[in-house]
Amino acid sequence: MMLNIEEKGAVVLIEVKEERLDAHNSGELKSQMLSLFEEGKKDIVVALHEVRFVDSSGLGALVSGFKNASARNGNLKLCGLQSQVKSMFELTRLHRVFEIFPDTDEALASF
Amino acid sequence: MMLNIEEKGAVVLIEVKEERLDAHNSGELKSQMLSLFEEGKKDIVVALHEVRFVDSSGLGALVSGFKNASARNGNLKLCGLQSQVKSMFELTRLHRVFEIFPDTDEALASF
Amino acid sequence: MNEKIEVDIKVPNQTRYLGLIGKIGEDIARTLKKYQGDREELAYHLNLVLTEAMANAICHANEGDPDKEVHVSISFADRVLNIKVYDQGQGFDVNSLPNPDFQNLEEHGRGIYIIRTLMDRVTYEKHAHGNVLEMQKTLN
Amino acid sequence: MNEKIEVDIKVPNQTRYLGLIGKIGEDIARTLKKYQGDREELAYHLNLVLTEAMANAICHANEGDPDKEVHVSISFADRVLNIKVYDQGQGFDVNSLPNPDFQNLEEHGRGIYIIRTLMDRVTYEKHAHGNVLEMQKTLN
Ligand SMILES: Nc1ncnc2c1ncn2[C@@H]1O[C@H](COP(=O)(O)OP(=O)(O)O)[C@@H](O)[C@H]1O
Ligand SMILES: Nc1ncnc2c1ncn2[C@@H]1O[C@H](COP(=O)(O)OP(=O)(O)O)[C@@H](O)[C@H]1O
Repeated sequence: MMLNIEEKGAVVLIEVKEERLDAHNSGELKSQMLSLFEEGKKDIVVALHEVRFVDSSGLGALVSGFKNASARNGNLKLCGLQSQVKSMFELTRLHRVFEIFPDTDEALASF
Repeated sequence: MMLNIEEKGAVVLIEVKEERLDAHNSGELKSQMLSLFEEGKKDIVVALHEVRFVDSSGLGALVSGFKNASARNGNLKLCGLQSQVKSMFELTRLHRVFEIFPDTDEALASF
Repeated sequence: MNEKIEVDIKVPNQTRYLGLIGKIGEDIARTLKKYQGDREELAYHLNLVLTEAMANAICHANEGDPDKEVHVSISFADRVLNIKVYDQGQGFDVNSLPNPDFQNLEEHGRGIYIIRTLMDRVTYEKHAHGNVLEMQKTLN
Repeated sequence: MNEKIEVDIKVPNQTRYLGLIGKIGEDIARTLKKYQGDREELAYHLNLVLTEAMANAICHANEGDPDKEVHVSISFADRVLNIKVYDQGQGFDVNSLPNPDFQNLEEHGRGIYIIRTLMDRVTYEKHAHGNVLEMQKTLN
């Protein structure tokens, strides 16, 4: 799976460089986030600009990251959702859970 | 079929606004060119920038236009071929027949 | 005239092939004649229900055994789209699944809910060497 | 492990569906494991041979009758890709077709030449209610 992981001060930016975030690769995103938490990170921005398609297991990986961040008094925020990806969050009511920003900069600045 | 047809002085520019030029739509391109010839036009540039795929019947339509233009002492030139489309002309040796330009402006200026 | 399309697909029991099946669903959505709705939305939805159903077959039924096979059939006739996903597992009771718990954040359990929300009719039944999840939707 | 894929497609006998069949060929090319060559080139080539063979079935064999059906099967096993396109026509002798005349510009007659150039083995034979064009290629 293609991920760009970069520290932006105390926040970690994860850019998902895949067209699909699905049961084939979501496990990898989840375990990447787990190792960041183990390293002591607690604030994450996941940038989804290139993601055209998310399934329920992709959402599950993001939920996993969100719960882990919250448990550490951190946060996981999202940015760059294409409109159909955004609809997935609405369909599963997860748009009420995540803070969602249009751009990476806004998401990073919000911490 | 989506075609932009525009007169550029004595030359007619046909922009093919389709991803595929195949047996489904090549007949339409051919008959559009035929009506231009009937109106007295003889010099045509076909711009293929948006065309990702051409089959043998798409090539056939262009050959038809080329032959009609030549018969009227005119010419049919091409521009904007994506690399895989260009390979189709090489495979069928039609790259020796058509004058092929990278850009529309160069193709138009060559008349 | 009645538009009839049938696509029958067999691939190894691996998540690697989810994208292929999903794309074929999208290609069908973009090809159908006279669909009144938003084609790109339909393309996403077919991609999604195919991906969800096939991921379930791989992960819950065929338990990741890479030598098993997943069989998916997509048919369209009389404006009804019918998708069947066959698995070789023990089966489960689709009707006793609760809706996802929207209050407590769970990582799993949204797949069948999504399928039910997007399709008109969903059944899961025994079949020759396993089970078949069948999903129908009328497309006007 | 042996990668096995089978896709079987039936669509109305109309050129409108050429794009669907071609795209499915592209999707398969992009999915195959461990292909050493240029995947995007392979995608174009599969799209092309499928389009050429199916256009021939529609235009020469089924003669544009929109109520007929075209049947295409694509299978991949032991690294051999096998494509079959069934028609319901009178048939023709694929082996007596001349190569295109590269000196005299013809509008037609490049389809089978293209298929032959891109595939390893091409046969055309009688089959139940018509004929089948079969094309094979080893993909390493
Ligand atoms: N094909 C199947 N075979 C066996 N059990 C299944 C199958 N599909 C779904 N299930 C069961 O239904 C549950 C809910 O499935 P789903 O809503 O897709 O969520 P998830 O797959 O994330 O758990 C699964 O956890 C599994 O127990
Ligand atoms: N499925 C088919 N049934 C009958 N005749 C066919 C079939 N496919 C090809 N042919 C014959 O072979 C000829 C050459 O086909 P092809 O090389 O594809 O060029 P084109 O289709 O442009 O004529 C066709 O003109 C036709 O006479």
